This record gives sequence, structure tokens and C-alpha cells, in this order.
Amino acid sequence: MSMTTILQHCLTGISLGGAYALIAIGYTMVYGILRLINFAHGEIFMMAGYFMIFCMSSMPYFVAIPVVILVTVALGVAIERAAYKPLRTAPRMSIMISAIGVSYLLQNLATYLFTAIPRGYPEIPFLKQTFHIKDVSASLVTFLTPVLTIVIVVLLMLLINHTKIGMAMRAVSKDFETSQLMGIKINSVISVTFVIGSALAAVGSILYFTDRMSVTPFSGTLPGLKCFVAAVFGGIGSIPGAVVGGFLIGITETILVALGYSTFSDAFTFILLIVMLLFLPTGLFGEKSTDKV
Amino acid sequence: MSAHVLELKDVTMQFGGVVAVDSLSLAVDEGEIVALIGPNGAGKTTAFNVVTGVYPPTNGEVRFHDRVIVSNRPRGKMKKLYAGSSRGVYTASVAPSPDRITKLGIARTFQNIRLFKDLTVLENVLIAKHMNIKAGLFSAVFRLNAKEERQMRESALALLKIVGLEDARDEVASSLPYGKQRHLEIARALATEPKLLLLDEPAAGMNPQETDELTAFIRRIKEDFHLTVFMIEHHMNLVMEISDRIYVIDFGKQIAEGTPAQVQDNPVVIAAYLGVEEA
Amino acid sequence: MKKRLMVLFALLLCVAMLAAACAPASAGTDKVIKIGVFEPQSGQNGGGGFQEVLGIRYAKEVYPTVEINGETYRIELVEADNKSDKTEAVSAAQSLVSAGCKVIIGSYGSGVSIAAGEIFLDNKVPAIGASCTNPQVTLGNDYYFRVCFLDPFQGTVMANYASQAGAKSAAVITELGDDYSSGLGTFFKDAFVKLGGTVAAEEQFQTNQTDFKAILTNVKAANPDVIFAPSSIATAPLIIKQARELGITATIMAGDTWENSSIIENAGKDAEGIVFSTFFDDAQPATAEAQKFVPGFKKYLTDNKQSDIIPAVSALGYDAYLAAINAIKSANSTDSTAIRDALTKVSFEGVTGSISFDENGDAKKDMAFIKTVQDGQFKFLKTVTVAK
Amino acid sequence: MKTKKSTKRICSVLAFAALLAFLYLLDPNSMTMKLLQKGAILAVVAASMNLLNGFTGLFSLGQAGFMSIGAYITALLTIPVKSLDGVYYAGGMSEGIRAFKMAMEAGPAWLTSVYPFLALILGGVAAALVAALIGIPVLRLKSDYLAIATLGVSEIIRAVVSSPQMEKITNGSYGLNKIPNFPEMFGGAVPSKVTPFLIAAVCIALMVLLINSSYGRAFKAIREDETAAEAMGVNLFKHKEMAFVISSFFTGVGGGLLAMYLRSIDAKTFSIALTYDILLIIVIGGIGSMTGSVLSAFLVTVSKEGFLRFFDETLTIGGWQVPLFRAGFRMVIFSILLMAVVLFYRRGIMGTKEFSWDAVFGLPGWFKRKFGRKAARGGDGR
Repeated sequence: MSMTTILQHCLTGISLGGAYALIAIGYTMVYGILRLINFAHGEIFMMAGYFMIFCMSSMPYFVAIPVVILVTVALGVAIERAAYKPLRTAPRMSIMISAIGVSYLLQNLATYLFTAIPRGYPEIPFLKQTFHIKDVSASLVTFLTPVLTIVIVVLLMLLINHTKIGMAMRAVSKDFETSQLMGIKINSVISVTFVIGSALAAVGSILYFTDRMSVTPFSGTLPGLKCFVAAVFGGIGSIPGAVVGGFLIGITETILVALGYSTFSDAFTFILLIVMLLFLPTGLFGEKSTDKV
Repeated sequence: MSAHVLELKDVTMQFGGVVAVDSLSLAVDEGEIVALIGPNGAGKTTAFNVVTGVYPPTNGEVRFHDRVIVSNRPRGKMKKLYAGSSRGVYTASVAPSPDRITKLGIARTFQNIRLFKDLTVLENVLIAKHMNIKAGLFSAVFRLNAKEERQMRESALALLKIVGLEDARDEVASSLPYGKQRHLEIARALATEPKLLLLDEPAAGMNPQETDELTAFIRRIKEDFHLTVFMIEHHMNLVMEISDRIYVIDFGKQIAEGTPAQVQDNPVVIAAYLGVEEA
Repeated sequence: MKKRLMVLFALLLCVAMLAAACAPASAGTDKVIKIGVFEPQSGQNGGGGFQEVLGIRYAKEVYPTVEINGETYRIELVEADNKSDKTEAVSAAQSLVSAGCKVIIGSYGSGVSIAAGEIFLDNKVPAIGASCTNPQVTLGNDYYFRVCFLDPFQGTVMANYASQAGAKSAAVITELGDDYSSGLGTFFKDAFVKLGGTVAAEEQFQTNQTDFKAILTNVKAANPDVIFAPSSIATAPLIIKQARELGITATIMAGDTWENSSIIENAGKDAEGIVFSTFFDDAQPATAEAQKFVPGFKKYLTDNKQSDIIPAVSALGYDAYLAAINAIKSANSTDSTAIRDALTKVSFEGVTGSISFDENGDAKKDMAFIKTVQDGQFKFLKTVTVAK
Repeated sequence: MKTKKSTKRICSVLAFAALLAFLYLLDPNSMTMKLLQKGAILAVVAASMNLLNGFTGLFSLGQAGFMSIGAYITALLTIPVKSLDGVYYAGGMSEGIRAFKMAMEAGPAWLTSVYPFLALILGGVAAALVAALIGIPVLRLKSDYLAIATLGVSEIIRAVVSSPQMEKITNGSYGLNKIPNFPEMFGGAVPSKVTPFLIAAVCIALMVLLINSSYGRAFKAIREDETAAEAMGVNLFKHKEMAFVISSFFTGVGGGLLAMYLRSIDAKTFSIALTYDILLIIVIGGIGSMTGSVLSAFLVTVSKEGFLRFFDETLTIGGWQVPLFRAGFRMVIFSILLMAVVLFYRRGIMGTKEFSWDAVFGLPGWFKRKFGRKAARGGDGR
């Protein structure tokens, strides 16, 4: 395999990883606080894709992008309010089923509204300009994705470690009941979590789809699952962990496909998950917790 | 002297930085009722959890009828901590799962009642009987073990009679009044045919009258089932009335041991309890 | 109590449904003969399926009746959506049979046709495939016929075209778990190698995969003259655009599925220059039937608010319908077995050429149309003929 | 009023006879029959999923994977040798299997008559074996980690099945077809149309027997409280593994039946969506109720593919075209239904209740009370 090919692959892997990382953060934050796999997160990401298509058809990108982020956030929070809040006291299983139900609903809704035929993703001019460095060629977004990811994560870490709401979040993820007793407004904290998570999903979807150019109702499912694996890998609840996991999965996936094992590119992600859960159940950066008897 | 029924040697349990139980040693003899008391968070329940195999201890061993059932060697930081200390260091590493320990004949109840809430009273007891079922899956599914099944039911019902729940056999466990739930939990423990019964705050949340009933009840089952009882309790009058010996621990360390009378006037104990005791 | 109510509700529903379902399917009055339309109108192939249905509907407008020993029978179309999903296909096919259809037309997508084939066989109802190109559909099924050519043929056609266009090396990209894509890919490979070409790269991708960069990077490294990427219209634009973005200039070729305007819409200017084989071209009306069909159907399309490019599958749907009524005529009865026997003998001038069936029940066709995209329009390139 | 045992027996016999008669009379090629058959198959799978999720409290999402194992094994074994070449037209087939199949078909009459059932059982066994292996690591995981891991397992299985490396066996991308329909039983005494119902009935009966046995109680104990169960001497791993393997076995058999029903299968058929459909069934039926699962299996199948189809067709009433009604609407309705059940009737149709004649006889009395007619005479069963 020639040098340029390898470089090209690395580029693909890293930018894919970047997008994954952004989605994974959404999972890890929600799980950290609600102990819930937000199965719908992948679908939120997919819906963000469709929102972008419609916004861009009627407004310039610099208007469209914030609008899309806002709408996606609204969707995310709405889902939390409608599908998760009522079940807060319910057994774990019914909340998960509710999450699956939501993703099932969003998928069918998308199929119904936009049909299963893929919609072309609008081109954001400045993101799409392609570079040719010798034989390696890629659009700006490919380079931009990882950079942007890192920046966002740094900001997020600052938010979580140096603001009141951030402190509240950490408290809630440590101990739900106690922090409630300490007078932290659980619901607002959860909402904030979903706001951040959905916003990142929106950004992620813009980067991801600009690079891949078309959206179908199923575009969300697999990235969603993979990003959850990424979150677990990095240690659920830990944001840097999610990022590392995201990049790692993006890159390994690309490598596998590059080597001609595309059959197993998805399967591998899950093998990774199972192995990880067995030998390092708390992931790379997650901290241990003993359940009280 | 005859071997102890239960013996803890230098049992230490450390969670991260917290030492919940600190090289605790104690012994319980055949036919005794021994109480383990101490202020909240003294590590009583943790000690129980170590004995029943819920947590493997950081160091120390537990013997049952002179047989090592739980044991662990210090690892990592702990090694340094123990280096050259006079306290015993245990090299064997025995960590059976709780069900194995139950099979050996140690049954327990829980501080916060842990019944199978949505199952009927009878089922709760029958599950404890499942432990020593002889029939394999096949014969159980095809009811070839009708006789065994009948015996299980009969003994279960007998137990329910003893705790006075035979009329409630088909009620859902969670629908029972609090006191009854405690009784059911004990009946369930007895169903495993234990030699040693560990009771974790059996009288918690009971009014004086209920407590007296409980006292009598514990005495009765001890006699009927030839049990040795090791209990954690806060209700001092219950403890003082029922137990032959008492161990007092604070911050995971044993601070006193002796008959109720001795313990009562032990200044250390009083100190430990001042302002902390709620019973 | 609420639970009780639910139980009761459920039971009632069950009973109601059974009752409804058991009601004898109206076998059709003596004056009506039913033709079933077994097509996907939703799911992965929903788009293509619908185009095929349009062709069939139009055909029915043109030939609304059929003569059976002196009596005129009104033809009634019964449509069932198989959702491009095998598990649904069985019940959809069954619903047509139960509705008393004498002949079935369909389906777009070979997988569902194969699944439904067994049902039609069991019920001895003949089926005429319009655009299902997989050999499996008619193989070993005496009741399945088809008016289109087969994948082996199509693969050979594209291979011939490629080598005639001077291509020495080709890259083949196929979809895992998809019989159409994988099958066509294999046949292309075999034919291309026979013609002295080399297969520089073979890549596979997963269903619903959206990122083809890694695959295409390998392809780029192999630097082939042409890329053969038979795939559903869902994935086509992705492959095309991402390939161009990576700076791959090789001609991208595929099979009949690509003749769908959604590809041009989604791939935009990148779609320019793609090449694919298809069954029909309105610029080259091969037969009298075709000359009459083209203007008529264009009008029909505009009346139904569709773009007036005639998709090949619509033409095939039309031909399948013709085959059906021809068979009914010559069978001169409404008995589906008789119609089946008649089908083996029919021979008529269809829109996509003269049609008659061989012992497998496949149309004897030896010509395919090659098309490309130019200025955002499908454009006829040439016809390729391969002796069978 | 408690109903007499004898009365119940009679009722059960009558009900069973009525059902059987209905099935025998029903035209094997009618829509109803096909839907009921599918319902029966899904009932088996749903019941086995319920055994795991509802009774042992292990939230597993691996069903589709185990179904595919069962389906592929059954298909491999039952496809007649003569049509093999047609099926494996692209890749060819591994000679070993072909030889084995030839030997089987050459076998004595009794063998060929039981062969399809052997195939089904083998399918189940294969699924069970895989489950046994996977269970060892995976069952150590808790609730949602277990869910995602099992979901992963099913994806892995799907990848392996459709991989080019397996082409000589599973026919990779092309899938298997020419699978014979349901076999007859007892030399035609049971026509092939009724077979799936009998098999389903047997499977479900077995599962019901299991959950009512001592082991079943142990499963429930694990669902209720793992720590307490362990303290009562229930070996967690042993019983979890047991439940997982048994459930997978029946899931595999269900998959085999599905293969016989579909007559042609490929890896796509067994995607995550299939698992979700089954989840939908057990949620609507009530997690923890076998009766519920069976009931809603039929309910969902018949409504989803039978009489609710009209949601997908453009419907015009008196020239006015009803909006919303077009392809895909049906599924939207179903997902909304699912959400409604999850949020408002969390216990589903049956909750954790099982069918009992008492309840049925209770209904009229209960009705009286429910709709405030005169004071109820003859209360409900309990």
C-alpha cells in the first residue's frame, strides 16, 4: 500500500473518528447522569441531517447551521421530557425500552416523511472546497472535523469543571439521590445534559454528512451504536474517554475496511465492546463503583 | 475446646481509602446468640457481607466449623501496610460466591428487607428450597420430581406455619405488613436449613411490642432449629435481653467484647455511643 | 381492572380480525378478471417499484379489457405493497392470490420475487417479472416468467462495453448481503476477465453504509480504467460523489437500477459520465408498440405529476401486462394453469422488443441499451448485443 | 366464585378442539392461514424472549442473531439436493455438506419423514450452543451493558453469515431459497398447514412448564433481586446461563420455522429491526406474561400485515383523498402504539398475569361492575 494511500486512509479515519467522538459525548453524558443508553441519540443525529437539508433549501448556511442546532436541541429535550421523564422511577428495563421505542418511532417517521430514498445533503461551500496535497485529496471538512472536535471538547471540559451547572452535573452523575437531597434541580441538570448532547449531535451530523453527502432514515442507527461503544470504551461518564474511544473506533474501522474486511468492520466494533467490558468493565477513564448491599 | 462455629481472623475490608472493617477478629460458638453492635457506619454490615461472600476481604480469613470459607492476601498498597506487622497475613485466596456459602449452612437476612417482592409468600420460601433440589432440569420441567416438589412445598408450608404466615401463603410478598415481611425473610433464611443464622438488624423499625415478639421468636427458632445466631442490632433492650455475648465495634475496630452486663458498663463503649446511639 | 379491559379489547380485536380475514375473498364476477400487481411501493426499492406500477397502470388504461371465448372481460388490477422486504413479501403475495388474481405481475427487486415465487407456485398462479434480473427468480419455478434480461447477460453486456471502450482494468464494488449487487458483480468479473481484462480491485460494503472513502481509496490506489459498482439507488450517489471527491476519474458503471432520476438529483454534476445498461430507451422506439407507447406514456406521466423521462422499468411493467393479456387471450380461459401454459407459447411485439419465453420462462432477449448522464439528463449511448 | 377443576378441564379441551377444527377447515393458501402461521412462529420467539427478559430479568437483544442461526441450519439441511446447484449458482457449495445431505436423502423412509423436525431441533441446538459459548463472558454484564452486548452479538452473527468467507455454506450475499414448506406430521394425520401451530404449541408449553418448575422460580428470584437470590443459594451464573441457552434454543427453532415459512432467507432478514419487532410484541403483550406474548404475537402480526395495510394505501372517500395515508404510515402508527404502551400501560395487555378460566368466567361479572349496571352477582375469578 503506497504512502499516499495510507495517508488518505489516516485522514478518513481521523475525520470519521472526530464525528464519532462528538456523538459519543452525547451518549456518555446522558449515561453518566441517567444511567440510560439513549438509543434515540443516533436518530437525533439523523434527524439533524434532515433538518439541515430543509434549512439550507431556504436560507444561507450561516443562518441554517445555528437554526439546525437549535431545532435539534429542541428535539432532544422534547424526547427527554416526553419519553424519559415520566419513567424516572420506573424499572431500568422500561426506560431502555422507551429509548428503543423513540428511535424506532423517529426512524419510521423519517421513512414516512422523507421516504427511504436518500436525500442529497446540501453543500456548505467553504467546507466542501477540496484540497490536493500531492495525490492526497480531501475537502476542508475532513481536516476541520478533528480540530473542531478537540476545540469543542476543551470548551466542554471547562464548562463542566469550572461552572456551577458543571459541578451540579458531576454531583448528579456521582449520586443521583443525594444530590437531589442537596437541593440540586435534577430536571434542569438533565435538560442541560440533553441540550449539550443534542447540540453536539447536530454539529457532528453537519460534519459527518457534509463529508458523506446524503441522509437516509437509517444513517443514524449504526453510527449511534458505534458511538455508544466508543463511549463505553473510553469509560462511560468520562468525556475525554468518549473522544479517545470515538477516534479509536473511527480509525480501526477505516483500517479494517482498507484491509478488505469491510464485512467485519461493524462486527469488530462490537467484539471490541465485549472484550472491553470483560477485561476493563469501567473503560479507559471511567472510575470504579461498588454496588451497595 | 470445641471448634468455633464462626471465626473471623484479622478481617480487613477497604474500599478505596476507607477502611470499613479493620482487622476484626471474633468467634461465635455452638448454640450461642452473639450480637455485633456499634454506631452507624461502624462496619457491621460490611463484616456480614464479608462472611457471606458478597465482598472478598482485603485481608484476613473467615472460618466456619474450623474450615476456611473466605480468605484473602493483601494486595498492592495493603502489602506494604502489612509488611512486618504483627497481624497475620493470609496467603490463601478463597472467595466463593454467596450461594456457595449459603450451601455450607450460613443463612442471612438483610438490613433493608430484600424479599422477592412480586412473588407470593410461598414462592419466596420455595426459592430458598431450590438450593438442594435433586431433580435435574429435564425431570423438573416434566414434573418427574412430583414427590420432591411436594416435600419442598410441605416443608415450606411448615416454616410459614411457624412464622404464622400460612394464611398469607398466596399473597404477594410486598403486600405484607412490615413486621410480617421481617418474619418472612427469616423464614426464607431458615428454609436453607442453616446451622448459623446471620440477622442484620431484625428489629429495625419495630415498636417495643413487636420487638418483644421478635425476641421470643428468635429464641424459639434457635431452639427448634438448633441454630447459632449472630446478629447486628440497635435495639439495646433486645440485644441485652437475648444475647449471650456482645462484640462492639467502632470505625471497623473491635472496642469491646463480653456479656451484656460487662459491655453495658464498659466506659469505652459508652464513649463510643455518646450522642451517636439512637435506640 | 384496566388490564382486564385491555385483555377483553385484545380478544375482541382478534375475533374481529379473524372474522374479517375469513370473509370469502370475492372471487370476482364472471365478467371481471383480476391481475395482481406485486410491487414494492415503500422501503428500499419503493421508488423503482412505483415507476413499474405506473407502467402497468398505464397499460391497463390502454388495454382495459380482454376477449375470452366471445365474452369481454373487464381487467381489474389488484395492487399489494411488498415493502421490498422478504418477510412482508410472503403475506403480500398471498393477499393477491387470495384476492383471486389469475396472473401476477412483479416484482421490482429479485429478492422479494424469489420469496413470493414459492407462493405463486403453490397456488399455481403464473407470475410475470418485469425487472427482476436475478437468475434465481425463474430457475426451477415453472410459474415464474419475466420480460427483462438476466444479470449474467447484463454483466456480460457491461463487460463487453467496457472492453470495447478500451478499458484494460476494472474495479468491482458490491454490496454485502445483496443478491443483485453481488450477483451482477460476479458476472461482470467473469465476463471481463474472459475478454482479457484484469480486475484491479474488489471491494465490498455493508447495507446502509454511508462512508465509502476507505473502499474508494483502495480503488484509487489500484487505479483502474473503469469502476463497476452495481448497487441500489440509495447508495449510488454516495459512491459517485465520494469517488469524485477523492479525485477518481475512472468511468463509473453499473446496472439497470441506476436509471433513476434521484441519482442525478443527489449526485448532481458528479453524476456526469456514469454509464449503465438498461432495458429500453424512448429515443429508440424499437417496435410499433413502442412508437405508440412513448408519446402516450409521456402524457400519462405528466398527468400524474411525474417527470416525463420514461423509466425503463415502466416500459417493462407495460410489457409484462401485455404478456399477461396475450396469454389470457390465447389461453382463451380464466383458468390460471391454462394461462400459464399459454405464457410458454406467447410471442408478441412489446415496447422493449419482441418477447417470447424460453424453457426457464425468461424472455429471449439479446440486446441491451447503454446509457450515460450528460448535462443532468440520461442520454442514450449505444445498444450492445450479446449472442446467448 | 371459584370454578370447578372439571369445568376448567372441559373448557380447555373444548377450546383446543375448536381451535384445531378451525385450523383444519381453513384453506392452507388463504391469507388468514399465512398470517396465523407467522403469528404462531413469532409467538414462539416472543415467548422465548420473554423467558429471558420477563422472567429472568436479563435484557437481551440478541434474538435476530439466534433466529438466523436456527433458520440457516434448518434451511441448509432441508433444501433438497436437486435444487442445490440452482441455489448456489454463484459460489458453489461445500462438498462435505452436499455429500451429507445426499446420504440423508438416501436414508430410509422413517428418516426422511422425521428429517425436517431433526433439522429444526438441530437449528435450535446450534443456536443454544452459540448462546452457551457467548453466555460465559456476556452474562457477567448487567442490564443495559448486557443489552448492547447481545445486540452486538447478533450483529456479529449476521456479519459472519453474510461474509464471503462463509459463501460455500451460507451462500453469502445470495441467501438460501428453495426451502421446503412445513412438513406433515404423523404420516399426514397433521397436514403441513397445521404443523407450525403444533410445534409452536409444544415449544410454548415446554416454556410454561419450565417457568412453573423449581428452576423457573429460581429465574424469577434472579429477576426480583440478584443479591437476595444468591443469598438464598441460587447460583446466579448457572441459572442465567441456563435461561439464556434455553431461550436461545427456542429462538433458534422459531428461526427454523420462519425459514420454512418464508421459503427463502438471507442475512438482511435477520437485522436488528427483527429483534425490535419482537420486543414490540412482548412489550405490548406484557413483559412477564407468556399468555400476553402469545396473544400479542397474533394481534400484532394480523393487524400489522393484515387489516391495517390500508394505512399504507392512499385512501379516498368520496373524491376527498384522506391525508397521511401513504406508504410507511402503518409503521408510524405502530411505533406510536409502542410508545403509548411503554408510557401509559407499562404492564401491557396482560402485565404479569397468565390466562386462567377463572378470569374468563369472571369477565361478565366484572363487566357488570365496570359499567355500573346493577350490583354485580357472581364476582370475578379471584
